[in-house]
Parts: sequence; structure tokens; C-alpha cells
Amino acid sequence: MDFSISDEQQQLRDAVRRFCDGEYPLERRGQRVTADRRSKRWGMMAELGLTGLTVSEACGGSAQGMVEQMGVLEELGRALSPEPYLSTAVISASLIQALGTAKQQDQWLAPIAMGQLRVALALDEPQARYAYQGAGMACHLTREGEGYRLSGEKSLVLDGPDADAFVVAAQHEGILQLLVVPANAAGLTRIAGTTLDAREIATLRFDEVAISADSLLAEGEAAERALQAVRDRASAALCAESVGAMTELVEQTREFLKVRQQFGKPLGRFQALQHRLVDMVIALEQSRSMSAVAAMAVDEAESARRTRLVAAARVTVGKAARLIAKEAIQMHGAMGMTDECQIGHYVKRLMVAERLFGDISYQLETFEKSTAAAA
Amino acid sequence: MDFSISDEQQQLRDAVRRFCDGEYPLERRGQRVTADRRSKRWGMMAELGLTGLTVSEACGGSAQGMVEQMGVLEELGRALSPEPYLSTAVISASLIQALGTAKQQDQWLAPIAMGQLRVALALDEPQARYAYQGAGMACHLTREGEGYRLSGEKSLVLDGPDADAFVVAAQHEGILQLLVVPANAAGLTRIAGTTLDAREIATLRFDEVAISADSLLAEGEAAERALQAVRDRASAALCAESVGAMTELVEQTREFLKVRQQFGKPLGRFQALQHRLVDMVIALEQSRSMSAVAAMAVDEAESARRTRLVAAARVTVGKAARLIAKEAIQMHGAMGMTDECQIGHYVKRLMVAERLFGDISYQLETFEKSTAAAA
Amino acid sequence: MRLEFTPEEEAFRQEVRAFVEAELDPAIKAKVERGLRLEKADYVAWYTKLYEKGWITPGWPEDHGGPGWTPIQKYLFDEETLLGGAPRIIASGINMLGPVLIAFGTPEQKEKYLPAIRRSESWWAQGFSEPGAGSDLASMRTTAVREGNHYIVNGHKIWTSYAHFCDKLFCLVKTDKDAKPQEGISFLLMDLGTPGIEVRPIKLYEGGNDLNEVFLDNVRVPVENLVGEENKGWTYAKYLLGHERTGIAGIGASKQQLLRVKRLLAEQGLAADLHIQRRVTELEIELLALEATGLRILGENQIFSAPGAEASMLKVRGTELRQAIFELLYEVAGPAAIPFSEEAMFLEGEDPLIGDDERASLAANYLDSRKLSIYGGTNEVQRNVTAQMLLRG
Amino acid sequence: MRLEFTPEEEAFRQEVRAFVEAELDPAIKAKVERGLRLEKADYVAWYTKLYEKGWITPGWPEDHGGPGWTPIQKYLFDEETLLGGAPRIIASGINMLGPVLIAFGTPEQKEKYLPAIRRSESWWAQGFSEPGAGSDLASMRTTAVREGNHYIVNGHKIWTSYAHFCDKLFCLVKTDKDAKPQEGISFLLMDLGTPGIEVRPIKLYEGGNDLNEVFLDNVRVPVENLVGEENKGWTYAKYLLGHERTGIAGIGASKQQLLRVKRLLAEQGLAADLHIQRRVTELEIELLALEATGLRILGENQIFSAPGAEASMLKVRGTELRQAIFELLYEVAGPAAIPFSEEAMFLEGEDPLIGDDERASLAANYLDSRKLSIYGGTNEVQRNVTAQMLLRG
Repeated sequence: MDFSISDEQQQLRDAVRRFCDGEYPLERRGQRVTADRRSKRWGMMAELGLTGLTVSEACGGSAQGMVEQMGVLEELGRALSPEPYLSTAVISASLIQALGTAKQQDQWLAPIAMGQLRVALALDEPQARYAYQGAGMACHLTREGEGYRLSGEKSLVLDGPDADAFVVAAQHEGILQLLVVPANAAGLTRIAGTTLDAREIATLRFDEVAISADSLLAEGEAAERALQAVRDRASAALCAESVGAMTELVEQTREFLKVRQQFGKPLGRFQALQHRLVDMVIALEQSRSMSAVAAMAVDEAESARRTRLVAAARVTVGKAARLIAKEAIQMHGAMGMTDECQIGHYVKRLMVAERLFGDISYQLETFEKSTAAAA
Repeated sequence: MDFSISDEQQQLRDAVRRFCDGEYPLERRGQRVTADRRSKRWGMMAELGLTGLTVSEACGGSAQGMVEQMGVLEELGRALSPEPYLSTAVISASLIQALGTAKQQDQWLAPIAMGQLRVALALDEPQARYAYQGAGMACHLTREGEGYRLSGEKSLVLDGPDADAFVVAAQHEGILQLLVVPANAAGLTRIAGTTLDAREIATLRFDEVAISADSLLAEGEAAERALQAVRDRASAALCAESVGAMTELVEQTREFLKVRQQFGKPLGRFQALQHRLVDMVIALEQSRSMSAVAAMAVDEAESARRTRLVAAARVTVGKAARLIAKEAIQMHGAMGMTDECQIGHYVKRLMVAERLFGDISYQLETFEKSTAAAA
Repeated sequence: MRLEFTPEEEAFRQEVRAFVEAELDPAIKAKVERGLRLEKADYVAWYTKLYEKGWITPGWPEDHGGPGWTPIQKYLFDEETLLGGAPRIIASGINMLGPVLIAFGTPEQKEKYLPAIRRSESWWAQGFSEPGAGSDLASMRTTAVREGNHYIVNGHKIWTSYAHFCDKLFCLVKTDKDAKPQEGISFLLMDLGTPGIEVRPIKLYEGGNDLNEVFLDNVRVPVENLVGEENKGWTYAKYLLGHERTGIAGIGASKQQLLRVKRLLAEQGLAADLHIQRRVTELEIELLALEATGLRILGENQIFSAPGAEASMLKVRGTELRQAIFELLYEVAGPAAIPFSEEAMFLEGEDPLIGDDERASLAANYLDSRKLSIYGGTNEVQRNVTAQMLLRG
Repeated sequence: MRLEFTPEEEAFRQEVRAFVEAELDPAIKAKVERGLRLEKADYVAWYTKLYEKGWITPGWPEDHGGPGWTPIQKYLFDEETLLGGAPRIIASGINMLGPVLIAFGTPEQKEKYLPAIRRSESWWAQGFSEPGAGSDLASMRTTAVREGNHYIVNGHKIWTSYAHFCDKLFCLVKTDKDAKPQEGISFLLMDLGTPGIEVRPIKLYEGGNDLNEVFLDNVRVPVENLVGEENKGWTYAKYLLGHERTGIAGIGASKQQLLRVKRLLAEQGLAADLHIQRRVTELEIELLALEATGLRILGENQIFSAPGAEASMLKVRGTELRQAIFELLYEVAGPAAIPFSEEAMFLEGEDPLIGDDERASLAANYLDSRKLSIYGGTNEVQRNVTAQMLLRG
């Protein structure tokens, strides 16, 4: 086991940090941005090569692993970037890369790498609480001629409002199917909304949407395996993103304790706060370590071990995020609860990250199941 | 709901405190004492009227409720009294009082009130973890003529080595039976040992012990109900005893923080310790309140509500005891871990109290079951 | 000691319960039970019902319109109204200023202000905190300089709850700049319409705007608006802060939110989840213990480890428990707590993506609950105060 | 970054594992795994095996008999030996004095003392703490006054681990009474047989007697027993305290005790208890995180929030986690933790009531575990130190 960070990783992270420092001024982080601005920034991220990090070189990408992307995600989290890096560059790109035919890869991955296409994952369904098994899905395909019709509803589609296409999970006669559906398909209605942390989210309604056979990416066992893998990948990405956000929360709290005076001395001189700050830092460092473990597991480990380690990382990060968020607010006092203060925006980002692809309870159960499976 | 303490309650508590201050010098608390001394002290407690508090006036007692005994138990806990007040005066006396015939009451209760008889409860069995249902017991009766034979093993008999008789729980054809067995019965072997907190405990082996029909106190439903009631009563008593011990732990820790110097100032000037001391005190005060609720519930409430409130008190007290014990040790540093320091003896008393009649997990389950039963 | 309330107390409880059931507007009740935003009109509607019943100021003496209840009755009233979904009494005039005026005000002040407070005609804002001072009230910098029959007030108050609902302000000001902290402070009453006063709402992170800043720029306050003696304001402020004792632990509110947890668990099909059930159990037990402690404080001949600090301890545990309940509610929401818009905080929310899904409000409720350990003297300050009582001598 | 250890590292791990399996006396292993008392002979037996293999001093440089391992090898060695049930290295000569003598000792001192330490022929006790000083080492009062070729030492040391196993003592003494705290301190070596030294065992609350007091009454110590320079002892003490870095988190010991939890759960028929299972899960995850952090510290180009405080943080979390595991073990014991006698702490315990019920030792193990957050610098001191690094500047 080796946690050394290579020079290449460091350089990539530094480049992203420069981008973030320029593009996301501290005082505007966490505020909603216009669709135009989101679109423009996505293009800038493509120029930096970020949108193609998961994409093969054949399709114009650089075929990096999660370990390489960890620093990218930490920086994006630290800057509260609302761009669809997770949904498009991590989740959708990796699914199409892993499952797509050469034709599908050409069709979808090349434009993703060039920043011309944003693709979101449509997985969750209303009323289903982290239920990811194909058989239970309400979204379903019915045969029609050579192709299919897709009907049903998908919820919590992160970055859905801006997406040009969706990777959709549905069932056909109880068998899981993964397919790509363009956002402008006839019969697809998109209801846009916002997340707690002012990002874009959508509910999709499919009403007999025509699906050609060559839109299918995978089915059955292969689809279930790919879905588990991409959820682990997304979870590792969420860990890295959360570590970035927590780093900033701890840093801002530490600075506040140094400068804020109460009862005639800096807050940082109060031992009770000192000890709690140390516990925040320990939680952050444990999260940083487990985020790296999750990234390495995604790149290296066979499935049961990968899922187990990623779940452990999500639990570690999720608990740390709760602790750090609460303490950062408490130590900032009422100021920490204002919209003007950055603290709240970071807290909300962490709250959303905790809930994507399974909250702490779900991850604990996943850890137990995958431990039993590995035994 | 009224928590006011009457003058009579206060006077009884004061009398016990005077007895304890004289009989249990601080530096000898928690040390094992000889059988002679135990015997002598029991006589002194009888003279104070303590051994007959549960006993009816007809049998020479004063027929007090748990509310009246609460202060007595707190003081005995505060002084780490190793006398069999719980096993004889609370548990056995109340069972015989509630279930015995007039003849049985005369036979057993009058000598208990006079301090001439110590009776222990033989309920637990080896391998059974807080399993109190009659049907599951290994100790069993078999018919023989007008009477029975008793065989089997009972463990964790608190104060068993000094007992003159035992209230024994056993089954007869799957039906719970409660009976009184003299300690000198033929076929009864007593294996003496000590508890973690240097009190007396025994394992009993019954080998075809002859039981006459008039030794039986109750059977079936009535016995199950009485056993539940006496476990609740014992639990309320353990709460009071633990509150006494915790009061002393908090008091000693508070004094230590005032006088002990580190890095040039009293420990009590360190804010991190101050805040933790406050949490100890809050836990203690919550325990004191719930201990009173448990006592009132034993005296007043119907069974499901009584069991629910007593279990809640046990959970509150159990968690408080863990917290207060850990913090008292930590704040005293290595000194708190020595046999010479009083802290450890109080901690051990609390550890044993937590385990008698069900630990925290067991009490949580009991609370859930009795909540469901009441709903 | 007695586990049961007396028959008279039980009858009183039933009377309050029946009153709430009969008189509380169902729309207001729905907002309270679902943690949604209340308008001023909602509060006024309920307070007016209480006023008409003679129950609006349980904490005031009878000769000033209090109902003359025992502490247990006050406790039962708090519990039953909150459990029944009624709005809390947030009006500072009722909770804070009233008792101070009754104790220290002139006959003219009492006559002028108290009846309007009881009728909810006049709402008072509290001007204590200042930027940079936080819990350290004594280091305030707002000044009042006597000029003939007026004080000229200059300064900046912050974290003023519900000032946008209010027409009046009671305020701590420094009248002797050279005095030590906690001395030289006076307690002034003002009309928020006085020239030079500006109220600015503070937007909070969960979308709420209950808090405000109050800017005071050469505000002329008539000297008859001084409460008690000049430079003795700290005494009155301490009286005010120490006055509210029942209710500080928030038992009724916690019970109401625990009912909400159970309702949502049932609605979400999570009632059989043993892990979440166990957390409910642990919180229920903590609530029982807190309630017992709150009631024990009312009993006679009690033993306490830190006499005088009971209110601080109840505040600390009460707020931590309420926060734990809100955290559990937020967990019950699961992924449904991801989408949010401010519309979700209104009963007739119009957000098309969220619709009427109650769970979307739970993240905001959780965020809002973080204030409980900050306002009214942070829990750190409460622990400091308690430790001082424990360790002195 | 790489999740897997290298093939070489894995081979090394297998080599250590095989060595432990082949060489560790099963009776010693049983004592360690069941948390029972070890005799000096148990330690010496195991240390002698390690010495013969060349593995007794992994922390020493190669030219003094260290095996020349990488940090990862040291980590794997710690983990595999502890996981395999081997006794910890408690000898202060190996862990503490050796590195100090190697860095600051004279050639004569090295030659005289180091080989005997490696062969477990000589056991050293550590005389740092004093009564009334606790973690506040700098305020010590034991004095050494130069008289010709000797120091005359007077004072009183306490909390000296395993002094009853030892024949030698290294000791901090005040050689300049007028100097400020942390200055004027010297580092002396003594033979415990020197007249004027008395070792008195301290009986601990769980029956253990690993700790001792050492009384020093006009003890004559030859000047050649001074380590380094006079009055510079604090520097050497800090070097000593900061030296042990790997192993501070106690990963191997935690893993071993978690295995014990699982074994006992199975034996007690509690494997299906979801609540207790969940606690095992949470501790397992915390252990994974701690282990990852311990290994990350060994990697290059790492980001840390408090550079220089990594060891303190590992000590804090590592000890808290081990305590949590011992608390869980104690819970698993259930009512079987009520009976206790000191006999229960021996492999061939003779207590007739307890017999060979392993669970009777768990209360004592839990009580013993409370020391983890006290010794080696209390966790409060570790948090103070870390906070100072975080908040300086």
C-alpha cells in the first residue's frame, strides 16, 4: 500500500486549482449561476482536458484512473464548482467507456471529451430509497418492432436540466437495461429544479419514448455489474469532492478562531474550542486517507473488496462531514448561519454529497453486505 | 407529577448517611470485608429499621415504598456498602411479601425485619444471558410424592455466600415456579466467589434437593408477573444506588480539579475539562431524575408502563455511569487507576450495577418491547 | 413524590388540549407540524385566541393579566400547546420585556406598553447583540448620550429576531463610556419608526429571514423611555435572561418533532428498520430524562450538583436533544432531502419538482436547528457559567 | 498510489507470519489473545526468539543491530506480530533508551548497554514522571548534585512501568535548581541495585501491578552515567518521546482485539444481534481509516492539516479506538463480567466460581484500557499540542 502522490497528479491538481481560483471567486461560491455561464465554464474545463479524463485516448481523452482524478475532484469540491464533472465526466463517460460499442463510444465519448456534450445519469426513482436493482424499477421498456418504448419516471437526475443526453437505467421484463437517450427525444419531459446547494437537478418523465436497439449499452448481469461499479466510482468521486469542501471548512474555521475576539482574547485561546478543532482535523485527515483508499480501490480492486472499501470511505467521509459542518457553524456563531458567510454553502454541498448514491446508513449496510460476500 | 421530597424521606436518608459515615470510612470503601463484619453490620442495619422497610407492619416491618427507600439506596451506594440490602431487603422481602401465604410471611419476613435472616435471589443461570422466562430455565422441579425434587444450577447469586435461604426460580414442566430453599438443604452445594467490586457472589448447584409443597411461593402467570415486578423493583434500586455512587465520583472529581495543579494552574481552570465536568453533572442530574421516576413507577404504575419507565431509567443511569466513570478516571490521570484511590472502587460498583438484571442493550430492548406492549 | 399529575392538573391539561383542538387554525397547525414558515398573521391569529382566553401571558403576575398558574400548569400549557401544533410564543414583548417592565418600569410605562403587548397590537424587538460581540454582551459599543430630554443613540445591533414583525425595540446602550464592561449600560425603549432607525433583514443559509440588523443613527429617544435607573441596565438584562425558566428545555417541541419522526418513518416504510428505531428509542429516553429533570426542578427539597445552574443545564441538553431529533428527521428524509427551493418552505409550495413532498423541508429544518445551540447564550457560554458554579470556592 | 503492497512487501509479511506461527509459544499466544497477565519470562522468551532472528530492534540503525527495514516493513512487522498474538515490545531499553544512547551516548555507554538490551539480559525502567506532576514533566523535583565523580540523586519517581522486571533505570533529574522548567535537567543512567534506590509496586484497580514508584535517597551515580551533556536532558527526553512513530496507533493490537470480539460474539451466539453487529462495523471502518492514515504518513507529497502533529493525532485516535474496542468486548461479556478475582487473569486460573470463563477477564481488560488515553502524554496534552500547531502564526 502506497499513498505517495506523483508529480503528474500534483501538476494536474495545481492546474485545476488555478482554474478554480480564477473562475470561482470565494464570495460567489454556492450561489446559483446562469445556464450560459455554466455552458461557458464547461467549455473551459474541456480545454483543460478535464472532461476527457475518463475517456480513452482513441476518443480524444487521456484515460486516467480515479487516483489521477482525485485531486481534480478535491479542487472542484473546494471551489464548490457546480459543473457537471461528476455526472458527465466521471459517471456517464465511464459507463459508456466500459459498456459501449465502438460506434457508441465514437458517438458519445468524443463530444464529451471536447466539452460539446453533457450527459447525466437517470437512475433514482420517486418513492425508491436507494433501490438500485433492475427488477424493482418502475421505468421499463416494452418491445416495439426492432426497438423499444420507454416509460416511467426518473428523479434526482443531477445536472439533468443542462444535459444533452441521459444514461437511463430501466427494466425489460425484470432485467436491468442501461441505455442512452437524447434529451430531445419525443415523449421525454424534463422538470427542472435546484438542489439544497443551488445546483441543477431534474425529474424526467418518459412517455412511450422510442428507443432504437443501438441505444442499449448493456443488460442483465453485465448491466448490474457496471451499475455497481459506476456507483462505487461516483462514491469515490464524492469522497474526494467532500474532502475538498471539508478542507476549506476547516481552514476557514481555523482562521476565524485565530482572528475572532471574545471576552478579550482570540477564540482560538479557548481550550474547549481547541480540542474540538483538533477533532475536526482528525476527522478530515481520516477522510483524506479513506478517499485515497476509495480511489485506489476503484482503480485496482475486484468488485466485492472495491465496494467494501468504497463504502467504508463513504461512512468515514459522511460522519466527518456531519461533525465538521456542525462545528464550523457553531464556532462561527450566528454569522455561520448567514447566506453571506461561506460556511453554509460548504455545509450544504456536503449534505447533498452525503445523500447521493446512498447516505451513511445505506453505506454501513453496504459495507456489512460486501464484507459478508467477501468472507 | 411531583418530585418533592418529604421530611420523612429526608430524615430516613440522613439517618442512613450517619450510619454510613460511621461504618464505611472513605479509605476502606470497596475493600472486601470479613463475614463476621458483614454479619455485624447487617444487625446494625436491622436496628436502624432498614432490613424491614419492605416488610409489612404485621411482620415487624414498616411497609415503605420504593420512593421512601430511594434515599436509603443512594446513601448505601455512595458509601459502597457491600451489605445484602438489595438482595434481602428489597428483592427477597418484596417477593415473599407479595406472594407468600400468611405462614410463609411469618416464617421468612419477621426474621428478615429483625436482621436474623439473609435471603438471596437465585435467578440467573450459566449460559443464559438475561433470559428470565420460566420455560427456558434449566433449573427444574420434578414431582415426588406430595413435594418435589429441585435440580440444576444457578449463577450470579449476589450475596449468595452469606445467605440463609434463597428465593429460587425454576420450571416445572415448562411452567415458572418461585420457591424458597434454605441454604442448608441437603443436595445444595454453594460455590462462593467475589464480584468485580469485591462483594460476595455464589453459584448454586441443586442436586435432587427435596422441596416441600409449602416452599412454593407462586407459579405460572402469577410467578412471571411477580418476577417482572421484582426485576423492575431491583432495577429501580440499582438506579438509586448508582446515583449515590455517581454523586460521590462527581464530587471527588470536582474537588480534584480544584486542588490539582498542572502547568502552573489548577486543572479546573482548563476549559476543556470544565465543559466535560458539566457534561458529567448533566448526566448525573438526568440520572437522579430518572431514578426518582423509576421509584415512583414501581410504587404507582401498572406493569407495562412501570417496566417501560424503569428501563428508561436504567438506560439513562447506565450511560451516565459509563461517561462519569471514564471521565473521573481520565481527569484523575494514572492516580485514578490505582487501588489506593477511591475512584476505581466507585467505577467498579457502577460496572456491576449496570450488569445486574440486564445491561444497557437489554434495557433498550425492554423499553422497545414495553412501549409496543403499551401501544 | 408522585408519578401522576393530580386530577386537577389532568383536568387542566385536558382543558388546554381541547382549547387547542377547537381554536387552532388547521392551516397554521399544518405549517408548525411540517416545519414550514409562519407569517406574522399566523402568530397574531393564535396569540389573539390566547389573549381572548386569558392565556397569553402565563409568566406575568395576575395583577398584570397573568392567569395565576402554578409552575406545573405552565409546564402543561407549554407542552399541550406545542404538542398540539400551536406556534411558539416568539414575541419578545411577552417573553422578555413584559416581566422587566412589570418589575422595573414606571406606572406610565406599564400602562402604556403592557396592554398592547398582551393584545399583540405591539411587537417588540430585542436589541442586545452587536457585531463582533456575539455572546460577549458586556462589550457592547452602542452609545446613548443625554441631550436635554432625549438620549441620542448611535450604534448597530444584530441578530434581532423578527424585527421585521415589530414596531418597537428595547435596547441595551452604553450611557457611561468610561465604566467597566457590564457597567454603564442602560435599558431603553424605542419606537422602530423613529427617524434614524433602519432595520435590515439578514438572509440565512436555509432561506430564512427571521433575523435582522438594526442600525441606529442619531436616534432621539425621550428620557421617559429609560427603564429603571440609568447605568443599571445590565441588572435588568440579567433579570430578563434569567426569567424564562419553564420552557427553556423545549420539551413540548421535542415531543412534537418526535411524533413527526414516527409519522415519517411509517410513511416511508421504515418502521421496521431496527437501526433507525433504536435511535428513536434513545432519543425518547433522553427526552423522558430531560422532562423529569425539568419537573424535578419544580419540586421541593431537591438535591442539585450545581444549584443556580439548572437553567443552563436544561438549555444545553434541551437544545442538543432537539438538534439530535432534527438530525434524525433529516436522515429519515433520505435522498428526498437533496432537492430544495425556498418554495418548499411554504404550505402551498409551487416548486414543480418538489410538489408537496414534506421531506424537502427537512434539510432546511436541520440547518435551522443549528441555531438552538447558538442563540440565548451559546452552549459554550452555558457550560462556562455552570463550570464556574461547580468549581468556585 | 497503490492499494496493494508490493510482492516483496507481501513476501516479507508472509515471512513474519510464518515466523510467529512457528516460534511463538502457544501458551504465551493464548495469554495475549485472552488479555491475561504475562510474566517477565513470557516476554523474555519471545524477545529472545526475535533477537536470534535479528528482529528485536527494528527501530535501531543497522550498524547497531537494526534489521534495516523500510517503514512499511516495520509497519508489517508490528501488525503481523501483534495479530499473531505475540507480546508487545514493552522493554523501555529497546523502545526508548536504545535510540537515545545511539544518538547521544558515549562509545563506552553504547558498548556497555546496547548488546545487553538486545539480548534481553538487561531491562531498563524509565524514571520520568513524578508525583504531583503528571503530564507536566518539566516541573520535576528530583535533584542530582555533583560530588566528585558522582551525582547524589534524591527524589521520587512514579508510574514507572515494569520496574519490577528491571535491573536498570534511566532517569531525568534536575541538575540546576535555578534554571527555568525544561532547563537544567540531565539524563542519568543507574543500576537499580545501587544503595538508596527502592522500587515499590503500585497496585492498580483492576489488580495489575505493572506500575511502580521509585524512591531515590542519596543515590550515588558515577558521572560516566550521564548521557550527553549536563543540563541538556530535556532535549534527549524529547528525542526519546518523539522517536517511536510507527506503532503509535496500535493498529495490530486493535485488529487482534476486533478478531477477539468476533470470536466471542460467535461463541456467545450473538452474531445475529444487529445492534452489536453495527457497532463492530463502525469500529472496523474506523480502524480502516486509522490504518490508512498511518500508512499515508509514510507516503510522499502528502497534504496534512497540521504538519508535525501527525503522531499526536494517531495517538489520540488510536487510543480512543482501542478503548472503544475494549468497551465493546466488555459488553459482549454481558453478566459474565460480574464475577472477578485476580485468579481470572491467569491462564490456569484457579477461581472455582469463574473456572476458565474468558469473559471474567474482560472487565479488567476494559479498566486497564483506560490507561491508553493517559500514558505517553495524556490525550488532552496531545490535543493541546496539535491545537498549538494549528493555531500558531
